[in-house]
This record gives sequence, C-alpha cells and structure tokens, in this order.
Amino acid sequence: MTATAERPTTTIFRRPSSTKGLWSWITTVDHKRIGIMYGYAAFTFFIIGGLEALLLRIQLSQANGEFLTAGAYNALFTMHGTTMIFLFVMPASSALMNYLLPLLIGARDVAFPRLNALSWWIFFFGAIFLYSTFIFGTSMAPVGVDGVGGVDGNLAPGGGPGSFNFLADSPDGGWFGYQPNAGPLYSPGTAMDYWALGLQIVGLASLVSSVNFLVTVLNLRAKGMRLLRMPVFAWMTTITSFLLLFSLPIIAVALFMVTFDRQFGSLFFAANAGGDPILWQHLFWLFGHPEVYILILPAMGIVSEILPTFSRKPLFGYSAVVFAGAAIAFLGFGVWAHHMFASGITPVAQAAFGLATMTIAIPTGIKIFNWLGTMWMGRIRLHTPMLFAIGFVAMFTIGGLSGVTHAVVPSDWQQTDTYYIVAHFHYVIFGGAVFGLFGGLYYWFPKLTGRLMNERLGKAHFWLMLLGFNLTFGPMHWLGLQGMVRRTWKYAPETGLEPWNLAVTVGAFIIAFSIFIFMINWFTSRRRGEESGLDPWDARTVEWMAPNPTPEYNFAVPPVVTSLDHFWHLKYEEDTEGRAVRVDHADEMLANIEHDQLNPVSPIHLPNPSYFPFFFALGLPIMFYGVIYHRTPWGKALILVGLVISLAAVIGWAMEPLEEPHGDDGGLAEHDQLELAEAAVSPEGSDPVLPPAGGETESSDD
Amino acid sequence: MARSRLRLVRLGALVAVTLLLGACSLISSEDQPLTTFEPAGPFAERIDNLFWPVFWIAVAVFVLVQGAILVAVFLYRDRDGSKEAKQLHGSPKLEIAWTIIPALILAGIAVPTTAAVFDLTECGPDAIEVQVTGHQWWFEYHYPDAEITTANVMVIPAGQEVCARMTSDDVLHNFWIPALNGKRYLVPGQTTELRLQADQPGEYWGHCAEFCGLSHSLMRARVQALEPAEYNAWLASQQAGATLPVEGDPEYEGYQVYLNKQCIQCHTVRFEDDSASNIIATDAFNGPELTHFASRNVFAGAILPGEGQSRGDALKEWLDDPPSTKPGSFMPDLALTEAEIDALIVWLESME
Amino acid sequence: MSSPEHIHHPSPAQYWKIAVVLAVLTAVEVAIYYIHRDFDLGHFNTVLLLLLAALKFVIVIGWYMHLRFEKSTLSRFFTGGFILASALYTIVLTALGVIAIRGG
Amino acid sequence: MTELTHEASLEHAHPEHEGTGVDDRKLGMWLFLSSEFLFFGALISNYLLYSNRAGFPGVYPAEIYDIPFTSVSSFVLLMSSLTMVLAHNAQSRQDVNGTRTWLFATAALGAIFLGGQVFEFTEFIVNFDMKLSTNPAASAFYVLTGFHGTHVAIGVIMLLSLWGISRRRGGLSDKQGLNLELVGLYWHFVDIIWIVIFTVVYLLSVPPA
Ligand code: HEA
Ligand code: HEA
Ligand code: HEC
Ligand code: CUA
Ligand SMILES: [Cu+2]
Repeated sequence: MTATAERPTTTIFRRPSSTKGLWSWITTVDHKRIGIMYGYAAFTFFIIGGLEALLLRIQLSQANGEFLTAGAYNALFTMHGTTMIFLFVMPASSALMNYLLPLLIGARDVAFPRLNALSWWIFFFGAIFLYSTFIFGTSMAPVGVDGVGGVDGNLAPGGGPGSFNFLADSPDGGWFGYQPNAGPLYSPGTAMDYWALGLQIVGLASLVSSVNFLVTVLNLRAKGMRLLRMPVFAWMTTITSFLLLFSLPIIAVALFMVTFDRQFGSLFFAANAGGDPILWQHLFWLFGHPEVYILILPAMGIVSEILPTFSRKPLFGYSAVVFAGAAIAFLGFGVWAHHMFASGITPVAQAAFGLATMTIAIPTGIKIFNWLGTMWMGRIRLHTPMLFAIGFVAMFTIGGLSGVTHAVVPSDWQQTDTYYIVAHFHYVIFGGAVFGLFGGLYYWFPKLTGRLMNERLGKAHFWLMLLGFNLTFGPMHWLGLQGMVRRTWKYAPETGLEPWNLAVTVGAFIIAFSIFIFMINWFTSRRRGEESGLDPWDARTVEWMAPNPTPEYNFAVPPVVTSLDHFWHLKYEEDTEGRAVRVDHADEMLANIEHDQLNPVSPIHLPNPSYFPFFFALGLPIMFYGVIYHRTPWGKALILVGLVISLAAVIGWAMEPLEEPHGDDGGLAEHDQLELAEAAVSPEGSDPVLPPAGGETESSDD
Repeated sequence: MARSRLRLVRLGALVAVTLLLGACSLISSEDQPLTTFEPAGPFAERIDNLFWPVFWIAVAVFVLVQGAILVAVFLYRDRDGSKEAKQLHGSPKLEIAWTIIPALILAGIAVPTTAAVFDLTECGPDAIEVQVTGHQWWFEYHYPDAEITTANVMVIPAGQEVCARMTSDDVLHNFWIPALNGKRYLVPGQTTELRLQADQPGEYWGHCAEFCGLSHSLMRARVQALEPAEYNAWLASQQAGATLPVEGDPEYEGYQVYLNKQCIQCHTVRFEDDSASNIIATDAFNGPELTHFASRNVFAGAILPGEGQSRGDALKEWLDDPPSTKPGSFMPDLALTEAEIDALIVWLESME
Repeated sequence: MSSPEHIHHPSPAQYWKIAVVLAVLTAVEVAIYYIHRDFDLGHFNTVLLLLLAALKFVIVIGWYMHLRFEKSTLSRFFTGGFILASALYTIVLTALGVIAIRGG
Repeated sequence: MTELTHEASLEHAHPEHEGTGVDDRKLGMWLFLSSEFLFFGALISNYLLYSNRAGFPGVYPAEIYDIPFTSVSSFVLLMSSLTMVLAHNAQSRQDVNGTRTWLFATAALGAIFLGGQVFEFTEFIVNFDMKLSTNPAASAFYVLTGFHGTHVAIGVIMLLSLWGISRRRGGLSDKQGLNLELVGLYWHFVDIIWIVIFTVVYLLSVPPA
C-alpha cells in the first residue's frame, strides 16, 4: 500500500478531514461507507421488526391470548410491517446497491457522492423520526385541536382510554394505513402523523438515491461495459431505481393528503364529508405494488450473481433474465388493484386486474427457469451464499405460486385479509428478498473485510433459517384457508386454529435463533475470518478485480471490459467441448491485478467529505416535528428552525466544490480531466472548456 | 459432504411429516367452523371449484421446480474429479418454451376466473335483500321488506339467494362468511353487494376481515339459515314488538334500569305498545337493537357467550364493563351494580 | 455555454416567435371557453381545449426545454414518465368514476 | 433499449466511461422531472375526482373561478418561459447583462404569478368562504394549486440566487451556466404543468349539476 486516496490540506473552506472516528462517518461521501451505514441500520431494524414479530407470535400462540393488549398488538403489527418493508428490506437492498453498484460497473463512486450521503442521512433521520413515535406519539387528540381530530369524550379508539402504555400509543393503522381508519377521526392523536411523515422522509431518501443510481449506471460505466454487459445485479438496481422514481411520487402525494387531512382539515378521505376511502387504496397500491418488486428485484439480481459463480457456468439466458426483470417492473405498474378485489370495484376491473396480475408469472417464470438452467449441468459448489441463493429460488417459487392463486379473483375473495395472504407475502419477501440479501452478505463479505465468513456457522444459519421459516410461514397457508383473518389480536378456541398457531410461534423462535448464529458469525469473521485474497469464489464479474477489502478508490486501474463476465474470461478459456479451462498464467495474472490495484501509479483524488448532507437532512425531521405540533407556538418555531438548518446547508453545499483544487493537476481531478478530453472529441459531450464535474450543486433543485 | 446430504434427507423427512400432518387435518376441518374448504352454498362452491384446479397446477409447478433444484444439486454437485462445466449461455428454444407454456397455463386459468367474476358479482333478480351496516365492532342487519333490524346474527332462508347490500357507519369493514361466499368491503358512503346462499339450514361462522380499529379481532358474525317456513315464522316474530313489562313482572326492574341508566340513548327497543318504544334515529349513534335480543344466540359482535359460557354469565361479564371484554367498545362502562345487572339480565333474557 | 450541443438551438428571434404562438394559443383557449359558455360546443369544447393544451405542452418541451435537440435517451425517459402518469391515472379515474356512480 | 446499447457502444467517443453523453446533472434533472409527472398527475386526478362529485356542502371551486384573471396569470407564467430561455441564450453567448436582465425578468414574472395566486386564494377564502376544509373538491383544488405554487416559489428563489451570484461575481461562470440550464428545465417543467392545470382544472372544470 503506497499511495492511496490523497486528501488536500490547504482549502478555502475548512473541510472535514478526519478519516477515522465518528465525524469521518458523518461527513463521508464514500459509497462504500454509506453502504455500510445503510447495512447496519437496516439490520438493526430487522432485529427490531423481528422482535416485534416475536411479540405478536407470543400473543397468538394460544387462543384468546392475554400477553398483549389489543392496542399494543395493533401497534406491533403496524410497526412490524412498516419497519420490515421501509426500514429493513429497502435500506438493506440500498446497502448492497450502494456498496456494489460502482464496483459492479467499474466506477470509482456514484455520480453524485454528496447526494448519496444526503440520501443516507435523510433515511437515517426519517427512520429515527418514525420510531420516535414510541416516545412522543399519542393516541389521543393533541392539545389545542380546533375541531379537527378525534371523536369526543372517552370514546376515542386507537389505544382507547386507560391504555397509556407506549405501544398502544404508537401508529396502529396497519402498514397500508387504510382510510378513514387511519384518518383524523378514527386515529386521533399524533401517532399516525409520525407514521405518515416518517414514511414521507424515508421515501424522499429513496427518490434521491434512485436518481443517483440511474445517472451512475447511465453515465459512469467502465470502458467497454455496455449496458448488456453489466452484471445482473447492476441491471436490477437500475430497474429498481426506475420503479422507485415512478412510484414514490404517488405515495408522496397520498401521504401528503393524509397529513393535510389530519393536520389542516382537508377532507380527501373523510367519508362522512364526501371523501373517498377507495381513493387512498388506489394511490397506496399504485405505489405499493411496484414497491413489492422494489423489494424483490435487488434480491433477484443478487441471486443472478451467486448462482453462476457457484455453478461455474454463465447465467443461462442473460438477456432474457434482464428483460424479464424489466418486464416485471413494467407489468408491476398495471396490477395494483389486485389488493382491492374485495373493495367493490367493477367486475370488469376485477377481471382485468386479475389477468394482468397473472401475466407477471410469465417473466418471473422465465427468471426461475433460467436460474435452474444455470445450475443444470453446472459444477455446483454448495458454499453458504449458494445455499441461500438456492433457498431463494425454492422458497420464492412457493410464494409466487400462492400469489397466482390470489390472482384468481374469486379465490382471492376467500383469501384476502387472511393468513393465507400473510403466508404469501412472507414467502416472497422473507423466502425471497431476505434469503437473497443474506446470500449477498455472505457472498460479498470479503469485499468489506478481506475475510470470509465461517462456512460451518453459515450452513447452520441457513438450515435453521430454512427450517424455521417453513415452520413459521408454511402453516399460515393452512390457517388462512381455515378462516384465520389477519391483524387479529385474539382468535376463539372453537376455531380450531390453536395448534397451528403454536407451530408458527415455535418456527419464529427458530428463525430468531438462526439470526443469532448469523450475528455471531458476522462479528467473529470480521476479525478472525479466513483471509479471502482477491478472488475467493472464482468469480465472474469485475467487482472482484478490486482488492479485498475494497480500497477507498475502488479501482486503481479501472477495468476495460471486453465481455459479459469479463473477469471470468480473463481466467478461463473454453476447450473444444466448450468446457472451462483455466488459462496457464491465471494465478500470476491475479497476483498482478491485485498488485496493480493496490498500487496506484499516481495519486487518486476522491470527492471530499462534507458536512452539508448531514445538516441538510437534519433539517427535515425538525421541520416535520414542527408540522405535527404546528398548532403550538413552539411547533411553528420548529418548522422555522428546520427550514433554516436545511437552507443553510443547501447554501453551504452550493458554495463548496465537490473536490478541493489539487496542486498537481491544475485543480482538476483525474476523472474530470479524462472527461474533459472526452468532451473535446465528442460532439455531444459537455462543455469542452470547463469540467462538467459530476455533482457540484446537484441538489439545488431538490 | 456426506453429512450435509444426510441433513438434506432429514429435512426432506421433516417436510414430509409436515405435509402429512397437513393432510390429516384436512380431513378434520369439520371442527374448524371458519374453514373455506366446506362450501355450503353455490357461491362458495363455485369458488371452491375454481380453487382446486389452480391449486393442483400450482402443486405441479412446485414439484417441477423443487424437483429440478434437488436433481441439479445431486447430479451436478462439484465432487472430486468432476469435470468443469460446459459454458452454455442459453437456449432460445428453451427460452421460448418456458415463456409459452406458462402463458398457456395462465390463459387456461384466466377463462374460468373471468367467468366466475362476472357470475358472482351481481345479485340475482330474485334475491332477498338484507342491508348490512358495519359498526365498530359489530354488524347490523336490516330487512327492508319486513322492516326489521337485528344484529350480529343474520338470519336467512336456506336454499334462497340473499343479497347483502352493505355500507359502513364508520371505517372500512369486510363481511365474510367462508362457507357461503368470499368477502366484500363495507365502505362508508358507498354501497357494495355480496351474494349469499346456504343450501342447508345451519349455523355459519364469519368474521370481519378488514382491520377496523382497536377491536377488529372481536368483530365476528354468524349466519343462521332456516327452513323457509321457519324463516317466515322468524320474520313474523321479529316484526312483533316486545312485551312491555309492568310493575310486578320479574322483568320490570330490568326495564327500569334500561330506562334510567342511559341504555335508551343508544339502544332501540320496540314494544307492542308503540308509544313505549324507544327508537334511535338511524343517523344517530346507535348500538344493536335489543327488541329481540334473546332470539340471538350470540351478541357483542358474536364474541359472547364464549366457549362453555351461558348467555346469562356472558351478559354479566358484558354489562359489568364492556370495554374490558371488547377494548375500545363504544358501549361504555356504565358502573351498574350487581343488582342492576341481574335485573337487566332477567329482562333481556325475556326478549325472545 | 457554447458547447456543440447548443449549436442547433433556436435563436432569440425564434424564441420570440414561439412565445407569440403560445400566447395566441392561450388566447384561443380562453376564447373557446367563452364561446362554449354561450353556444354549447359539447364534446368539441373538451377535445379542442385538450388539443390546444397538448400543443402548448409539446412546444414548450420541444423548443424551450430543447428536448427536440437532445439525445433521444432523455426524451425517452421523460415521455416515459408522462405516458405512465397519464395511463395510470386514467385507469384510476375510470375505476373511481364508476364507484362514484354506484355510491351516489 | 437497443438504442441505448447502440449509443453506449460508441467507444471511441468515451475514452473513460460508457455513457449517454449527457451531462450527469442534466440527466439527473430530467429523471427527476419525469418522476414529477406522477406527482402532479396524482394531484390533478384528485381534483378531477372530487370536482365532479355532486352533493358537497359549500361552493365548488369551478363555481367561483375568475377566468379572465387566471388567464392573465397563466399568460404571465407562459411568458416567463420565454424570458427564461432568453436568459439561457444570453448566457450561452456570454452576454452578462442580458443574462442578468432576463433572469430577473423571469423571477419577477414568477413572483407576479405567485402574487396572483395569493390574491386568488384570499378571494376564494374571504369572499366565497371556500376553505381547505369546505369540501373535498376545495381540498383538492388548494392542495394541487398550492403544491404548484410551492414549485414556482422554489424556482423563483433559485432564479434570484443565480441573479445575485451574477451580480456579485460580474457574471456567471460556465459551471453556473449549467446551473442556469438546470433551473431553466425545472422552470419550464413547472410551466407545462400549469398549462395542463389551466386547461383541465380551470377551463374544462364544471361544477356538478
Ligand atoms: C417481494 C414481494 C412480493 C412479490 C414478489 C409478490 C409477487 C406476487 N404477488 Fe404478492 N404481495 C406482496 C408481496 C409480493 N408479492 C405483499 C407484501 C402483499 C400483501 C400486502 C398486504 O396486504 O399487506 C401481496 C399481496 C398480493 C395480492 C393481494 C392479496 C390480497 O390482499 O387479497 C395478490 C393478488 O393477486 C398478489 C399476487 C402476486 C403475484 C401474482 C405475484 C407474482 O409476481 C409471482 C410470480 C411468481 C411465480 C408465479 C413463481 C415462479 C413462476 C414459475 C415457476 C412459472 C410457472 C408458473 C405458473 C404457470 C403459475 N400478491
Ligand atoms: C420484509 C418483510 C417482513 C419480514 C422479514 C417479516 C418477518 C416476520 N413476520 Fe411479518 N409482516 C410483514 C413483513 C415482514 N415480516 C408485513 C408487511 C406484515 C403486514 C403488517 C400489517 O398487516 O400491517 C407482516 C405481518 C406479520 C404477521 C401478521 C400479523 C397480523 O396480521 O396480525 C405475522 C404473524 O405472525 C408476522 C410474523 C413474522 C415473523 C414471525 C417474522 C420473522 O421472520 C422475523 C424473524 C426475525 C427475527 C426474529 C429477528 C430477531 C433476531 C433476534 C432476536 C436475534 C437475537 C438478537 C439478540 C439477542 C440481540 N408478520
Ligand atoms: C353510548 C352508547 C351505549 C349505551 C349508553 C349503552 N349501550 Fe349497549 N351497546 C352499545 C354498543 C355500541 C354496542 C355494540 C358493542 C359491540 O358489540 O361492539 C352495545 C351492545 C349491547 C348489547 C349486546 C347487543 C348485541 O346483540 O350484540 C347489550 C345486551 C347491551 N348493549 C345492553 C345495554 C344496556 C343494558 C345498557 C344500559 C345499562 C346499554 N347497553 C347502554 C352502545 C351503548
Ligand atoms: Cu370490522 Cu374489522
Ligand atoms: Cu401486489
């Protein structure tokens, strides 16, 4: 390790310069560190959401359980669903996408590094804001409500009189907050405001990063990395970003409408005043269904990386897998009303949405079969990542198939709002997204640490989780078809549902135990795991051409890509039968690559850290606290304070160059110099005189 | 290697046992009153008939995919001496096959699905209308032709179609009697329809399926199907008013409590003597009509009486403090004394 | 900026001309609105007004936002967003409109 | 898709990266704006849904529109697109004074439009007693036009910042020139949304019979 990222010492503004310690994390704009922060935050919320689920399960392990109060139960499933979807799976995908996207396409960073930091901090503060409802939220009308909220007297539901424990004072409208139940009249108090505004903030974070990722993919691919040479995970990141870009504004509007109803007396969903509760459902699911593909597509991308590597064979039907992903996303926008089959929409609409929903099975099937085709005739190595990938294919298929039974509209009239649905979506989300994410963590762990995770613990984790998972969510199919409605705090003993519920609860604890093993594995392997070297899995894609752990600059020498699976083709040729043969000098070549990547010939300039994303993001929750309490003077003050913080940060941001001038190259980063040269020859290029520096004041319009 | 294969076998065994257990309780779904597997009328049956073929298709795809995974793992496992893989990139033919075949299967599913949607959505012309109103957390039934109102137990004639015209008084609810049909939302400000029919007399369980606030889990429903003759008798008896207790009757005291303890603010009771009737306007906040309270075998959102409880005991529990039985209940704790409760029970039990 | 991509852009004179066109179109719109008030144009009113709005819309995007002169990548994303929005909300409104009739 | 691939394969033109050839920030802005269609689309749909429902208490927005007034302010906003594009043009000709003048003119026209909106809201609330909480149609009207107004206000702030920078530094650097272009895109976008709103929400909206 000789020259690494060099940081300028003389600057116009005093910029953050520490590379260690808290401040370095707060001010970092490095996509890898941001990814790591996303990852730890997401995992923390996984534990929290999981603990909430365990409480739910304890309550349901017996008929007429007495473990939780009704209010606490309702709050727990609301927060469980909200947490798992918005604060676990989305940021966990974001973690991997952040860490890996630039590596996968051979870039040094994302297009807008500071915007990336902004996304993360917005997410972080949004999540904290949402969870602060446990401390500040109330289920009673706040003081000074001028006729807006709450049924009078002691009849207010949503916690109810006497249930002042903190859980019963938390959001309890379900993760899709159906109106008017989650509106001002039936959920008075502030808890649902925390929910609506919290999701608003978290959504903004995803919107910002979707733009960032899209520009990164479109403009920063390494030389030769054509779109159809990108690793599938990069493709699924792209497609997911499009889904986010087009679905988040819809939920933003819906949440604004709820906030206006709750805070300012508008009547969008007030059924007693002519508002239409079904409008909320359309808007929510117009977002909500693309959302479920936002959850699954990144995992599908991960699996598409793992399966070929451990089958030692190219991905079967690469372009079909990519296009199927795009097709899923596209079709995913046209099926939202399958969540509303029982809402009384017309038979024409029901039939049309039912058919549209079924068609999604076709591209999804293409993916499944191509994955099977990848394993077929391969040389399968069952390392832990591969086990999780195979688990994904197996378990997701089950969930997908139950999804198709929902698409059969009349069947869904029986199934909707029962545990059969709960089974479906845990199979696709847990069996799909979560298995995929864990596979990704095991697979790319070396990129983070330069070490491998322990295989034995990994396998124990996998088998226990598979067992616990099926024991938890398998019987739910049965429970649902035996008439157990979802979101039910108690069920009667006469329903005969008890034994199966007990099995489910036991399964949930087995999952918890398996997660515990994972945590032990993670933390011990970080320090003591076997060293991985450059290419522990004999992998196929260019992210493995960067050293492990990944240096701050990713690649000292950006790869020049000549084919799909570029890295593999450097190592392997094909014999006459088409079988892979390792080229003679492969090991030597790997050693050279590692050496070159660790020893940059000239200093590499990276974007400088910045305080401003952190402070910009900090302003938002402060403003939103102010909105919730805007009827009080200090609430109005909070809005102002938040606004001032954010505005000041924007101004600071706009004045601060992305990179400080460097003495050695006339103030231009290498990256920009090259772009400059590019602009000079390209007719469509940017300004030839000035550097089109990626990300100067990029957020000035957001 | 061998050890993990052993694990696979063990897992297989486990899955098999689970399936077996599932199969066993399939047979015994009789003591599961909410099951969807025992349709008791043409509509639920139509759905059932649609479900099973789709289910078996799903099972076939399941077996295919899981089978392929297992075979691939066993056949192509990297063992000592196994050859490197042929670097196949895909196969257009296969690609087309596994696009077209699922498409055809789905088209096959789509046709009966669409037909069933249209057949099951709109009520038949001869259906008997029952208006259903959802309240937090109980169902109200109004029979417009007979002009009677009842709660929690919907009484219908066996062998005839009933058209439930539904709306809600507050938030969304979802009416579901698994043996008779699927679900339909009750939407405030709008009307939805659900066809119901039971071929045989009997009692059918149901539940509100949409989350509707604090005590959604305690918002249950019953349908009682009667022989048509019995049904007509029931209608007639419901149309009659309750007997007005006079001083000296054992029910008199309870009636006085009803008059004096705010019950009249929320509960309609119609008496034979019309002038004594206490009618709550339909647009005012109301609780279940109590005129024929004792003709219903369950009350309070069909959660009471609980298993093995007599109605008297259940009433005692309920009247003592409704929100402790049903959290958030809009019937408040009226701080009745034991004597008042006992008196009320006598009166209420008399209102057949 | 004087980068090559700007070479094809319209000149200020053309911008003014476009503005005149936009102004005239707006005037026509308002005129149609008043004509319709006195002489019922029926569906023509809607069709005409929507057409005029679409025309203005396209002119601003195409010339003022230079989309006509940009790489097709850009117009593809942008029109993609527009078409998606139009399609989705049309469906939503259709579905809700029917509900409104039934719900009274 | 195929087109993308094709473009990306012009390797000689992009020595370092494969890419679209469009500046990062400009691409980002276009992407952001494409998502804004869905934002305003939802708001416009809400309005269309509720403005046609009969039976609400209070006045409907369509009963009290002042079409001549709104026509004028629509015209003002439309013309601000002209001044915006002239500012951009001046900047590309390194015409410092022209840039500054047209920037200011655009901001001023935007501010006039906003003033008109404030006047309109006040009129509706005070004279016609149509408040946010009068009926869902009113709610939809205020929230839609309010969010549009917020967008205009943000645009005005950005324009004034550019104007201020230009005054302080004696012109805009080329880097800021790109900013100007981005603000311009945003500004035109806000204008085309108003074109739709003016027609669909004002001219075509009739109160239910
Ligand atoms: C990761 C998330 C995810 C994914 C990927 C899916 C995928 C699918 N979902 Fe699911 N869904 C959810 C998450 C997800 N869902 C959630 C969270 C809810 C509930 C929300 C709530 O109410 O709280 C829900 C609810 C839900 C409903 C509403 C149920 C109700 O509330 O009444 C429906 C109805 O149609 C549905 C259908 C489908 C279908 C058809 C697919 C398809 O995409 C599946 C396609 C896959 C396959 C079919 C398997 C592989 C294919 C083959 C092997 C080919 C051969 C197959 C055939 C020929 C059939 N889902
Ligand atoms: C990503 C999505 C996701 C995930 C991963 C999960 C995971 C789990 N969920 Fe799910 N769930 C949802 C999304 C998800 N869920 C959604 C959207 C709903 C609908 C909500 C609504 O209706 O509004 C729902 C609803 C839901 C219900 C229905 C509630 C109801 O309708 O009344 C149930 C009931 O059993 C349940 C159970 C579980 C269980 C047992 C897990 C388990 O798999 C969880 C396992 C994880 C852990 C157990 C982690 C804990 C780890 C440890 C404890 C390790 C030890 C640590 C230390 C010692 C520090 N969930
Ligand atoms: C503030 C209104 C209110 C008052 C006062 C009130 N009730 Fe109720 N009552 C209700 C509501 C609402 C329900 C339905 C509760 C539920 O099932 O969730 C109900 C349910 C009942 C039931 C069960 C009916 C059924 O068929 O489900 C009985 C019996 C009853 N009340 C009796 C009484 C008596 C006796 C009094 C007076 C001592 C009384 N109520 C006072 C509102 C009220
Ligand atoms: Cu009513 Cu749930
Ligand atoms: Cu869906």
